[in-house]
Amino acid sequence: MIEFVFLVVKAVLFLAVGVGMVPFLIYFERKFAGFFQTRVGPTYAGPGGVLQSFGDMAKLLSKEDLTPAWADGPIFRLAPYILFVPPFIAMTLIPFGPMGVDIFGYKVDMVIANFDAGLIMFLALSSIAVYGVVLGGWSSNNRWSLLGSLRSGAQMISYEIAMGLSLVGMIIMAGSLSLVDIVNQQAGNFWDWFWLPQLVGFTIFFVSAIAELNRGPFDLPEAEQELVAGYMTEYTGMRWGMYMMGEYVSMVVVSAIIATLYLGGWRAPLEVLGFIPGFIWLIGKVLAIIFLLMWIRWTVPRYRYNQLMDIGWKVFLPLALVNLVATAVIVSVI
Amino acid sequence: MGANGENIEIPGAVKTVFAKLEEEFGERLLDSSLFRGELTFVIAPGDYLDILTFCKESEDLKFDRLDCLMGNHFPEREDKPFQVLVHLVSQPNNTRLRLKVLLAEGEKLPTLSGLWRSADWDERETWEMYGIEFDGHPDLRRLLTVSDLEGFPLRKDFPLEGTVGGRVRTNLKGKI
Amino acid sequence: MAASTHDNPDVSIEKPRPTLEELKERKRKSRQPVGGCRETITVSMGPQHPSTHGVFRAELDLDGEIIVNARPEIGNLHRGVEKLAEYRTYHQFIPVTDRLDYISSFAMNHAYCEAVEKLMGVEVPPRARYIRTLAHELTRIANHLLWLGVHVMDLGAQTFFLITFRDREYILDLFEMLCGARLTHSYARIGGVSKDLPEDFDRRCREVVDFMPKRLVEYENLIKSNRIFLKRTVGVGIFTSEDCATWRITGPSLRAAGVERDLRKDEPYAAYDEVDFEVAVEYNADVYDRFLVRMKEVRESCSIVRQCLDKMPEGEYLARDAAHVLPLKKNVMSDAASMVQDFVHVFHGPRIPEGEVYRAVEVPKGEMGVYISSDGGPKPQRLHLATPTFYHCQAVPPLFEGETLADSVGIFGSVDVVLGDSDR
Amino acid sequence: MGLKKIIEKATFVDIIKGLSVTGKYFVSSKVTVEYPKEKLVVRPRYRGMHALLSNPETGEINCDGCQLCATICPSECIDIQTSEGTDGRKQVDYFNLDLGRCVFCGFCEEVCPRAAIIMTPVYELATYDKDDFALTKEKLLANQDNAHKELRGR
Repeated sequence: MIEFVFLVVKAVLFLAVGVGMVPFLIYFERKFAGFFQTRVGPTYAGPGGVLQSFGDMAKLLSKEDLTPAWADGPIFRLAPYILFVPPFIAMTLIPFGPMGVDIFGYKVDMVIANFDAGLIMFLALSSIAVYGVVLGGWSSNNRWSLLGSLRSGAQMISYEIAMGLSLVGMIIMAGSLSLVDIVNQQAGNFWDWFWLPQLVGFTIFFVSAIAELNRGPFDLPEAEQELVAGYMTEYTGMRWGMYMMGEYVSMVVVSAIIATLYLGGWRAPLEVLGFIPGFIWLIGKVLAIIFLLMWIRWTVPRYRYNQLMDIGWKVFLPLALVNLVATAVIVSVI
Repeated sequence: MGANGENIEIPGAVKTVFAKLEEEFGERLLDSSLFRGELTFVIAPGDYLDILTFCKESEDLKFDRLDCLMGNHFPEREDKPFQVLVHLVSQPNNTRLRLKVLLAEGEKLPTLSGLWRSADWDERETWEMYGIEFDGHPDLRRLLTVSDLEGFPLRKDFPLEGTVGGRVRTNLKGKI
Repeated sequence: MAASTHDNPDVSIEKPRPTLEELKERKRKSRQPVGGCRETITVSMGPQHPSTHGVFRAELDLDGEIIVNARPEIGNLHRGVEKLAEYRTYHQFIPVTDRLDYISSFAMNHAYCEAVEKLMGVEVPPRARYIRTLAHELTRIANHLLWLGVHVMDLGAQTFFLITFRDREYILDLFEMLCGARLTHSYARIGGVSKDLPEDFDRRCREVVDFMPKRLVEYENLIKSNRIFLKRTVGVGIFTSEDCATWRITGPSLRAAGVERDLRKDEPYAAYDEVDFEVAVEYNADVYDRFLVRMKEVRESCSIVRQCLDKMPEGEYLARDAAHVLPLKKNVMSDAASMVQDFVHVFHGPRIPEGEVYRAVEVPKGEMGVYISSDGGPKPQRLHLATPTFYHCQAVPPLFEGETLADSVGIFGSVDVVLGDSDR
Repeated sequence: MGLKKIIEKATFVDIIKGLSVTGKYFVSSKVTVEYPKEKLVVRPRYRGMHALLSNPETGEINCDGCQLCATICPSECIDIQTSEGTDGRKQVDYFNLDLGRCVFCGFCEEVCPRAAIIMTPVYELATYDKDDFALTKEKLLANQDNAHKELRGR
């Protein structure tokens, strides 16, 4: 019974952190975008403009919810949820502290769901989110949206294989698919984490993760200058807001996964700093990765969709295979 | 510089162009003039395509670019109120040439879009503004004005106020 | 090159000069074949599309993302400028030219005034010629900065737009000092310019043209060797010199195709034959080379501005030509003849010989031709503006065919269009 | 592709170079002017809203009603009506400037033989009411307080 209570508490806390982070992430995105462009970003709503996203959200909620006349109604309405929900499920997989922590005399695992196949679960969930984009674009009955969703499909098949393969090297080293075990394998200082031995895999995964998030330089499905707003062209009000929020929630999740797989998860970068609770380190790492993602987005131009496919198939896939073979050989020799 | 008066001597390049065209067409060039260093020939509608083809393809002239083509309207000239002007540029020789064709109402000219592709829109504009038709033009539609406009706006007799073709034109001074 | 000290040495990309045949071959290879019977979808790009630079509209037939056919449409911004000109005196038409290419409105003023001066035979005093050269080059810098930002934003880098906008602001500030307006300058007058250089302009202007090349190095660090930028631009949108001639593509796009044609050199006006500068030429005729040409031109412009400031002669900034030019205000106040001149010019207009002239000027976007036909009256009998963007928009089908939708945006941006210019 | 290029590509030199530029901007001082809170001072020649000048001692309007500005105006936005005054001199009864039509070219200021109409640095012209665009003689006279102290004619 008490385990269930803790589970509910953990889940609620996670949901609150996940959803609660989104307005601030949007705020940071806008603020940082301003800073990168020598502007000041939003300043009016609240101190330093911190309430800007809440104002935007109130505006989105009060806007008319339009469904285009020839759109495929049910799918059109469903599609944002397909994008919005999977990241929350994936969030349950992320360990944010050691197992069996003593809280009020009870042993509590600092993870919501300790799946043995957590990594596969994450990959599966991240693939589902693509349907949100594809169906949303297709059901809008708008040609720009259709092109956006087609691009999204083309993008997915080109990076997902390389992304999956790049993880295999890391899995060989960790010897497990469970995220909890993977973090446990990375005990020690920051040079003991997997990013160093798996530098190639880490790079491929990081770049693929940007593509997964539809962020610059891989924001092809919503490329504003080319496709108006891509798959989101016909969406209004909060449905559009759901796409927007879904994007930021997946940003948190993917960053957390990157931190967990390659950057030691909740572990401190130096063992002497271990007295600081794990979830603080995790949030710190997540924020650092998100900052890097924003930095990249506001710096580089966008790839063309066939160039992304070229990168996926002609560069990343061979590299990931070489990485996999090399890791396998080295691990079996040592 | 601003003043290119008649006192400036005629540049050699212009002389060459003049001599070459005189030699080739002679009598068919109805009139020629030189104002501010700009060479102008008046030609007949029948010779229009011949002379322009020669200008483009001649090795000496090499007028490889049509700088602009436009119409003009002189309502006071009874017999041939319309006029089409063609400005040619030779990029290799750095010379310019202006050719003028006088036209009567309803008289047609052959299209130049086979020689220079850029003539396409110029001719469309000339047609929509003056009603001068170009034979063989691939797509003679209105370009700048609305498609249901009636009349040819740059003709001198086009009314500035009133209703033409369902479109109301009023003098808005003091009303907005 | 005069300003080559600010060139960024480590990002130069060595490229051999291709011949015309090689370029044609490259162009053929870089594009997908568009012939044959295929199923296409038609999308309407514009007039409210984010990257059509105004109200340009193109109907695109797409096979997947390959553009099979493009049908451009302009005219959404048509204001009947040529008709307006026939009902305004020569002087009154100057503010209308501002509204043609509103990004570089001084260049438009200048082109028009050069044509009118040629028609009237007005001698422009040397100081006015230098001020015009200076202002024209400042306009060119501002225009190219805006182009650069918009072009790179079309390719997806949004930061760039704001950075170039920030630097363009310094030029606008200079124009505000110069003539009191930031965008629609109306600065050139028939026979000179409307106002003399203000005090402190020299220092401020030197500051701007001195730091501009440093900013260019920053831009180049951002994108010039960026792999994504290179992938999106090198070998994309090849338009050979032959194509340029037949479609009347002029300006930087023509020079990127290896044609060394620049009216500032070929038909010098203002003080361009007295300053020292090089014509920026590149040879690969693709989007990347158009970018390189413009970067070079900005550097050259900075150098020209500096030379103009150094050589700035003393004297009048408006011709003393009672028959054609409005008098100076200080003379109107003090001199009866000037006051009569003022009244005559306003109520009757200048005295014009009968005749017709065509004057082409190298404005930032290409070659702008102004044709004026006069019947001796105070108003033009006919005025035609052969604006560069008109022809750039016309060349959309050959530029787009066989390219992808994603690249079409970049290619359309790379030839530099502004719809006020094309629709007139 | 040479080895150098491969190394450059693998180490993301080009991207890092770009990131360093934006990174520098991130920490550098910002150029934004937060408009309603702080306002830039416009240059002395700025062509903003018009003003009619009057003689500071007598309060008499400088304008003669010579119609030069109304004639030169390319957008025909000035309307002047004059009549014979009680002292037998020309007097300006009505001077109306339609700001909604004005293109701020400054020609009126340029041709005025008496420096009566000038342009001031007032640029905040947005309004909810179109009637505010009709500048009457009174409004134009009142606006002369905003004019630059030193009038810079051409």
